[in-house]
Amino acid sequence: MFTITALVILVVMALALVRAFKGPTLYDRILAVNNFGTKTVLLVAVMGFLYGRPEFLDIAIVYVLINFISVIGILRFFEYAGKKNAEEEA
Amino acid sequence: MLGGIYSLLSASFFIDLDAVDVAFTEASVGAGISTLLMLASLKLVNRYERKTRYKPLLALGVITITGALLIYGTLDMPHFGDPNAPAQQHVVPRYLNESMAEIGVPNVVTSVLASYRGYDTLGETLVIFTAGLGVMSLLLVSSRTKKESKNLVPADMRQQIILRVVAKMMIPLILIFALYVQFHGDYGPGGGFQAGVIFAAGVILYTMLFGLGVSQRAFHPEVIILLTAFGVLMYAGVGVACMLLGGNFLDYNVLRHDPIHGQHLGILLVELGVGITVAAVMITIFYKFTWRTVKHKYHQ
Amino acid sequence: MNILGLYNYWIVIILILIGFFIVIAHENLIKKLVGLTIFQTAVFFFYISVGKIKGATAPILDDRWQLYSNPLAHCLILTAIVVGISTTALGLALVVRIQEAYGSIEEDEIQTQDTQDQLECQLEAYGPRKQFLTKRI
Amino acid sequence: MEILFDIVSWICLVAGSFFCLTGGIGLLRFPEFFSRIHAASITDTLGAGLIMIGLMFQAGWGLVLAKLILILLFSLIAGTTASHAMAKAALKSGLQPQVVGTMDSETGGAPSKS
Repeated sequence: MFTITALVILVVMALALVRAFKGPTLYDRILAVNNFGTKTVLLVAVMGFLYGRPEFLDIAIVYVLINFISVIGILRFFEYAGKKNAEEEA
Repeated sequence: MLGGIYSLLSASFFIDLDAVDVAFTEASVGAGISTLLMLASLKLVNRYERKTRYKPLLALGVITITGALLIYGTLDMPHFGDPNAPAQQHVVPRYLNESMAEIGVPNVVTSVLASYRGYDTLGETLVIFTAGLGVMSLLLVSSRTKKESKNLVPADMRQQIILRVVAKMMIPLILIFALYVQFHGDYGPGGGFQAGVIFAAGVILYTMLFGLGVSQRAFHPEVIILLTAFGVLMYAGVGVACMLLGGNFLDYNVLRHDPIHGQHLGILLVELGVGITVAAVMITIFYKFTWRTVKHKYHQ
Repeated sequence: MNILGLYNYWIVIILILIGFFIVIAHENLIKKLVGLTIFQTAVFFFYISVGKIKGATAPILDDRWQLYSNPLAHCLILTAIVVGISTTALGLALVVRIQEAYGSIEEDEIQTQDTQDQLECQLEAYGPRKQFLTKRI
Repeated sequence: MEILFDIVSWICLVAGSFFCLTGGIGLLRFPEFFSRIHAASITDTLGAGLIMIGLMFQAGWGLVLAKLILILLFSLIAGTTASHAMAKAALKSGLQPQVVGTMDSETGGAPSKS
């Protein structure tokens, strides 16, 4: 059962990656990266149960926090730097 | 330029996905801080590179040759997950089997890090300290800029009220969690390095949301700079204390009457030193980059 | 089976090559740093995959488990990651200084500016001798 | 009792995976940013919550349960806040949401620019 969940999460991560590479606007990319991060949290948690070592949950907590911080960082940077260039390709 | 950031992010994510070990905490932590640093310096240089600056043919040739040689080299390597590989043979069984009796710490990574290979870790901490010194001297700012930055840089993202309120809730939790990682490192994944980086990330979030002035009132830059040195001194001081008590340098057995208790105390202090240094260096680097931005914006 | 058991090294090599390619092919200094970071992660990967044992678990001792992965590799990489970040920060600081000094972070522009500076210095030192200039260029 | 817990946790896990999958597909297939953020964040919250609850039933009492609750709490707070901040930043930078009326021939289904 954990295996199925982990597989589904992996598929969703792949979808998010596709969106991150395709994303027409910058915010699409940020959204995809954020989504990727939350899915990583889930994956780490499920993996912990899959391998029978729930100690990995610490890593998941770190991941939630760091993901939040880095998304805020990226947003703040672009709010400052490039209002006019939001539509531009990377 | 953006492509670079995202490749960086996903590269760091991939580490997390593939192997399932303690080292991952580190990697996830790296994803946050290194992205933030990259962004902070991107703010200082041109954001967009010119097109068609690119000489792929020569590079392709070079990497093809390198790749072929490397793959040829792997043919002699042991298989993935092979328990009889040479890497698993020499000192590792001793670390795994004796750690509980000699050190009394369930997390072998911590015991190897802080006790068996304590010299290495002291060296690494010094490297981090030196890198921090290098950034400090490269990005010198006048005290005028520092003073003005308190008034000139208002709290950014003032419009994002929800974000600020939630962040106010989250930041203490982040700092407390960093302390948990710091002191729980003996029993679970964690330790000084991770805790330092998480703590620094919390402070950086505070700076980003509430402005430099507020954050400098809470975390004085001068004190932080002193703390970078203090952490290293604490590490080395534990070693010297061991020598004074009659043991070898960084031989924690002599710190208490019972060797295992001595080891516990030694590891705790050493990890604390590492954590202080790492956190202080990271915060200092971030402050330096931000001051530089202020200088660019207002003094030219 | 014999060769397929080596797939971890191949992934590492691909990552290393990507990082190497970026370092060589791009003129932009920040991109070069990103390439170096990818190279670094590949090396971390290599160490961790060497330390992995089939069927083993993370090296946190517990009664329920017998087989653990290699703690030495984890320990080395753990420190290397943090050191890597701080050295990357040092590199970024250098790039910032270069941008301030030259107004650009493209390698070729910096080099042309350098040669121009050199020529100007020599002009000041030796006077405008025509054959000297042409010989140098 | 054990079996009951197992069944409940399986149902939660499957439902959570389903919501995550729909969120992922929505992220990929929806036409413009604001509908994408809608798909991603709403299904994300539900999916993550359900998966976490499913794991909680497997965890039993103890530190693990507490950590799971912490993760659930953090991800609920952080995820929604991050989505809100993103949407707000995007709106401020001049990215307009695409209303039904503007989805006619002149923009051709592409996001209308301000």
